Amino acid sequence: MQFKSMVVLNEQISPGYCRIRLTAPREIMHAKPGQFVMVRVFEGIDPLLRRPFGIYDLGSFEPEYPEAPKQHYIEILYKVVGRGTGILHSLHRNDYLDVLGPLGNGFDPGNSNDEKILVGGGFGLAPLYFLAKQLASKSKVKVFIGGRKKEDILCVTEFERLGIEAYVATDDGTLGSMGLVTEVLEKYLAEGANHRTIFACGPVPMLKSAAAIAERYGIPCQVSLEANMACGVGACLGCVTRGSRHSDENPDYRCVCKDGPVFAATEILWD
Amino acid sequence: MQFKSMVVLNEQISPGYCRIRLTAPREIMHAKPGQFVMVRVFEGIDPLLRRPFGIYDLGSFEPEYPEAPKQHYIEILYKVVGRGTGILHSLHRNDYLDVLGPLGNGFDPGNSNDEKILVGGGFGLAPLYFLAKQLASKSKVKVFIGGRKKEDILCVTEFERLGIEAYVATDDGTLGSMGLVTEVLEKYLAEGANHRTIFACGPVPMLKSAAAIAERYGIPCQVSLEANMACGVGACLGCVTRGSRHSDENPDYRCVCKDGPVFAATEILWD
Amino acid sequence: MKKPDLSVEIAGIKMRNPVMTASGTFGYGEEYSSYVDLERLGGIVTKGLSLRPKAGNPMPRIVETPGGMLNAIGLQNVGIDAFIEKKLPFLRTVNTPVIVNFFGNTEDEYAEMAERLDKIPEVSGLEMNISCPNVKQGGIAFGSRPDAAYSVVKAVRESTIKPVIVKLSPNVSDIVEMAHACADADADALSLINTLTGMAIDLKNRKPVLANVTGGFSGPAIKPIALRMVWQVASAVDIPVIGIGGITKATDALEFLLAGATAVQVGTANFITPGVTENIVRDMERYLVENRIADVKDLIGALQA
Amino acid sequence: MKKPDLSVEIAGIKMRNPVMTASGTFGYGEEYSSYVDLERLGGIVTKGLSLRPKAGNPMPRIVETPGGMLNAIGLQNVGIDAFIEKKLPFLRTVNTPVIVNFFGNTEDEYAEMAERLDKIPEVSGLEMNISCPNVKQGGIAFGSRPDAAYSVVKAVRESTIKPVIVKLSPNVSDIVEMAHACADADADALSLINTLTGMAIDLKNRKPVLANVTGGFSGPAIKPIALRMVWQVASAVDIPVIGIGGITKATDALEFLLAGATAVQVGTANFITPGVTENIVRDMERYLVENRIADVKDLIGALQA
Ligand SMILES: Cc1cc2nc3c(=O)[nH]c(=O)nc-3n(C[C@H](O)[C@H](O)[C@H](O)COP(=O)(O)OP(=O)(O)OC[C@H]3O[C@@H](n4cnc5c(N)ncnc54)[C@H](O)[C@@H]3O)c2cc1C
Ligand SMILES: Cc1cc2nc3c(=O)[nH]c(=O)nc-3n(C[C@H](O)[C@H](O)[C@H](O)COP(=O)(O)OP(=O)(O)OC[C@H]3O[C@@H](n4cnc5c(N)ncnc54)[C@H](O)[C@@H]3O)c2cc1C
Ligand SMILES: Cc1cc2nc3c(=O)[nH]c(=O)nc-3n(C[C@H](O)[C@H](O)[C@H](O)COP(=O)(O)O)c2cc1C
Ligand SMILES: Cc1cc2nc3c(=O)[nH]c(=O)nc-3n(C[C@H](O)[C@H](O)[C@H](O)COP(=O)(O)O)c2cc1C
Ligand code: FES
Ligand code: FES
Repeated sequence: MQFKSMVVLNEQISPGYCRIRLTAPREIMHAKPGQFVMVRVFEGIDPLLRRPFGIYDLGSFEPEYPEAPKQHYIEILYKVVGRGTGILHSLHRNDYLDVLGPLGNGFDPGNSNDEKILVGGGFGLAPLYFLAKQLASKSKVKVFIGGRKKEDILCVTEFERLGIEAYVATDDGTLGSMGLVTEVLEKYLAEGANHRTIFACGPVPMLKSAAAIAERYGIPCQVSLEANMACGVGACLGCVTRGSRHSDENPDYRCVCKDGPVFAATEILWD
Repeated sequence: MQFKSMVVLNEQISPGYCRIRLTAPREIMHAKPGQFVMVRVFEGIDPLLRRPFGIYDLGSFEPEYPEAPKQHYIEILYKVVGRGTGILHSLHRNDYLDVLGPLGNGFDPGNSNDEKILVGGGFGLAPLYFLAKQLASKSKVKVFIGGRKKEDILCVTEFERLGIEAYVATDDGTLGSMGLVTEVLEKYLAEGANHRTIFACGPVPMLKSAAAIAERYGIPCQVSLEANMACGVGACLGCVTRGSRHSDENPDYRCVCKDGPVFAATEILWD
Repeated sequence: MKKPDLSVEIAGIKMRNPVMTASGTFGYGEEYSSYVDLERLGGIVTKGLSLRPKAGNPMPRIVETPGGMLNAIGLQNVGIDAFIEKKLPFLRTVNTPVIVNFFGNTEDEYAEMAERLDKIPEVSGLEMNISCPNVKQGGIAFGSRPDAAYSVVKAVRESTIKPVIVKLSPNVSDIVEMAHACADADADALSLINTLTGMAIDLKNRKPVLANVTGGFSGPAIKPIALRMVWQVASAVDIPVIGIGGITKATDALEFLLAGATAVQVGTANFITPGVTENIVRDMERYLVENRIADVKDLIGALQA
Repeated sequence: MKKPDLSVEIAGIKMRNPVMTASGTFGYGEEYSSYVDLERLGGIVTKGLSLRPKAGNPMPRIVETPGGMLNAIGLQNVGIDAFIEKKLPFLRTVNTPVIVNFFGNTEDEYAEMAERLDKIPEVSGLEMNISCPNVKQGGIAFGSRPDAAYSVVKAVRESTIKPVIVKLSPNVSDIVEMAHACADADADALSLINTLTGMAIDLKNRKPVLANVTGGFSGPAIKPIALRMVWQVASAVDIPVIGIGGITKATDALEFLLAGATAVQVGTANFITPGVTENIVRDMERYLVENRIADVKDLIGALQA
């Protein structure tokens, strides 16, 4: 669906990263973790296209007037990288913007007896946190968070509030262990990997190595991908990624917006 | 000059008309009535070009901190007509924008013994008010204000505060006499027209008829014109108007931004 | 005043209003069916089809530019067989003219596509894409040379009795010359403009942003070029013209009508506002009411220039 | 690290950096001298000159479009005599290469202009605007046909020993073909792009906005087309290329260098930020320092495509 939305709060959560809460119609409550929205940050042509963002959280708050209906909202976690996110960052409470979504397929939570292993970096934690909120009650969940420096490590406290243990690694060792979080993941799995499922969202190298580890230990792995998008609904065919059976002779392209953004790691051609 | 400027106040003064006060460097105090500024209302390409606005007022206010230097400002009176003025209207106190100016030639106040007759409509009153402030002390000044309906009649009280009598006419008679203000002007001049100078700024038909009246009574008349502008400094040649000697065989074009915006009525080809 | 008449007719295709979707920006209709009441539109133009399925170009395929975007989709499409089998059943349920956009690599392929499409009753018209700026050895040759355009249009013309709309490329020195060539080959109508050819560069990596290096330039930025070409062509040929390029609102569409277009297609704007075409129809009707214009056809070519 | 080298050379014209002003957007230099330190620029290109003064088109002459603008100035200029008498004295005081942009209605007029300019020591180079109608050839622009371009460039080439830069029109089917024609006629360099032809319509009055109906389209919106053409031309010819079109910041300019341009010209952006050219020079230098690039020339054509 497409809806006009009002900014409820818009705050920095870590240098360069912000969290924005937007009013939304009640239908938004059906959104699944891993789905995303496309936001039009500014009326007019600059920027022209919508910007895709994963859903970080959903909820409802009491309306200002007792008789008014409950107000639902959606939250996005965003990194300020360019013009669109820059404008998003400049929005104040009660400013309006336009949202399209929820879009995409979302994660498949799978068998609740399995241990759910979340692996993410940067704003990739957003959909994983939303997923964790739904899984925490039913399943054992662990989260592995990686980043360049401690500023890039998000949501640790949020996960811990859900009673989820967070393993952290940074390239420069400013938080958690020094190195790649996928190394920490591998150590963890070395102690026993059966009945586990990996859900990964973050930079491609992280996804790639998570996929490789999952394959090595023969456990299922779902990854959430990114691509430049125009429509978000499967109409423009602009957001493709290479499927596992892809070759230059017989190309195999998948729409990230429609067939994804979540794919089984085995569906994707990594190299 | 070009300067970054902060919005001090931005308020509606009549339905569809607003007044905005912008901080400015001290050099702005040398600006002459009839000169204009070109405002960039939004960083980015939408809208792309600057918007020209006549200078309505200048001044200084006490800085917030005693030791800080005096803060100078410029005021613009604007009508919300499209995208640029729409964005201007949406600006809040402490928002920034970018100003180029003062630009153009400005009015020539002339002999202070003459009676100064100001004729204007809509936002055309802006430069006339600035002019009146400088003339009021030295010369006899009268102002003739015309518009479609009473909402289009601006600055009457401001002129009266300067001790200037205002003659008002509206097409629908909702304020002042019903009809064209130039008819009121003509009546006034009929009682004696020598040692008088007309300064006019407003819609072209008003300027044209003011010019005709001035010619009939053989008194000098200065008019301030408008044209679509790109550069405002005489570089693009986009803002021309037809000079009095203009013919299709021997065109005679004048730059409104550089040779004007103020012209002797006799310099201009009307029709 | 009674409701204004928004209906137009192009080469026998009766449309309830002049607002269509542009090829490649609206999928096969179904993609946007939850956002737009397809039966409020004048027509639906499908993604460009070819005889065999086409996988398209490597990624990245799109990039935003000032006021526009570049695309190098590479004419990815399911092919005519899958179209008939998988996409047509849905379109059959929609009471709105369906115009199939198609292309080929050779004249014979164009002709064969036309023959295939000629047999599909649900297809109201054919739109030939003779300009594929982002496909290596694609249709570009057809669209940039009058003789080539003439003969491929002739070939298609002789392969179908359905209305043939030729979609012109703007990447030419003389758009009017191209238009005449297509009209001489008995095209029923012309649609323009297709995308201009553009390029974006990734300074950091010193590489083109698009895997295909260049891409098709569309969106509000190109509107002045589209308006100019539509005006030139509509003033020069006798067959109806469909205006395309940077349309995002009713006033844009009305400007194209004044310039001489009988109808318009909306492309890139669908991505930004899925319901944009319906909004344009609504606002166009309002405009006619407010300006006491009984029939939208009175605006076609009404520009005083 | 020591200051990076920003200097470039075009057909013997030594410039302290690759940033010039584009013809018609910077007057005769003096107009912007209070906003820009002209001696920080790589070069100044004058408004287009003709043998006799030209009054230009009726108004309105300009209109804003999404991300760009249209202009129909009509090549208004003071003529070469007034230029020498009134404008040159100022330019003489500025220690920066002056390139005179000029045009004619016939080949002979082009040649005569070249001869006149050849005698002016302060003129470092000539830029031929060939996007003008050839009155002898039924008004078709010299810049839209290779043969016409070849012979007018040849005529100019034989009339001056000064560097001859030919400014190409983008309104062509094959920009590379045009570039080759000019190179074959011994042009020393090429500059592109000139404006695209566009149109804007005043819906309310049902009239074109511009008195001239159509106008030249410039500004950020056209950058993707300009980048594509510069890349195509620079990859095809051996003479230096000057990149023009939608440049508003240093990163834009650097993208044109990567695409193969030896220098750039900034046009419409001057109107928005009078000091933009100086800012671009400053930011370009910063970019080189931050990225440890000793010589800006290392970026020319460095695109991996
Ligand atoms: C499915 C999906 C989910 C995403 N979720 C989040 C999220 O939760 N939080 C977050 O901060 N970011 C997220 N992103 C990335 C986000 O869309 C980009 O950071 C954002 O579009 C940048 O816009 P900009 O104008 O600030 O940057 P610019 O660089 O100015 O954008 C220029 C163009 O490139 C596109 N673009 C730039 N970076 C990306 C990218 N990484 N992915 C896709 N398009 C890009 C923009 O959409 C725009 O079209 C997601 C992307 C996708 C595809
Ligand atoms: C010398 C001068 C002084 C002016 N002084 C004032 C003033 O004091 N107060 C005020 O409200 N307005 C003034 N104007 C008119 C003002 O510039 C326009 O109303 C404004 O540019 C409209 O911008 P927009 O984006 O809101 O409208 P849009 O219609 O969206 O603008 C579209 C384009 O048309 C141009 N344009 C539209 N109307 C005019 C116009 N009347 N004159 C020139 N260009 C126009 C805009 O600059 C822009 O490039 C003045 C104009 C000039 C030339
Ligand atoms: C992503 C995308 C895909 C397109 N695919 C096609 C196509 O398959 N066939 C075609 O004739 N035109 C295609 N076009 C061109 C559009 O139909 C239209 O001519 C062009 O985008 C200009 O209109 P606009 O500015 O409204 O987008 C495509 C455009 C875009 C943006
Ligand atoms: C107002 C205006 C006047 C111009 N006059 C000329 C001219 O006289 N001769 C010429 O060769 N180009 C002329 N141009 C074209 C510019 O030099 C430049 O090629 C074009 O504007 C594209 O660059 P830009 O997008 O940076 O403006 C003019 C452009 C504008 C906007
Ligand atoms: S973004 Fe358009 S198909 Fe995915
Ligand atoms: S606005 Fe450029 S010359 Fe007047």
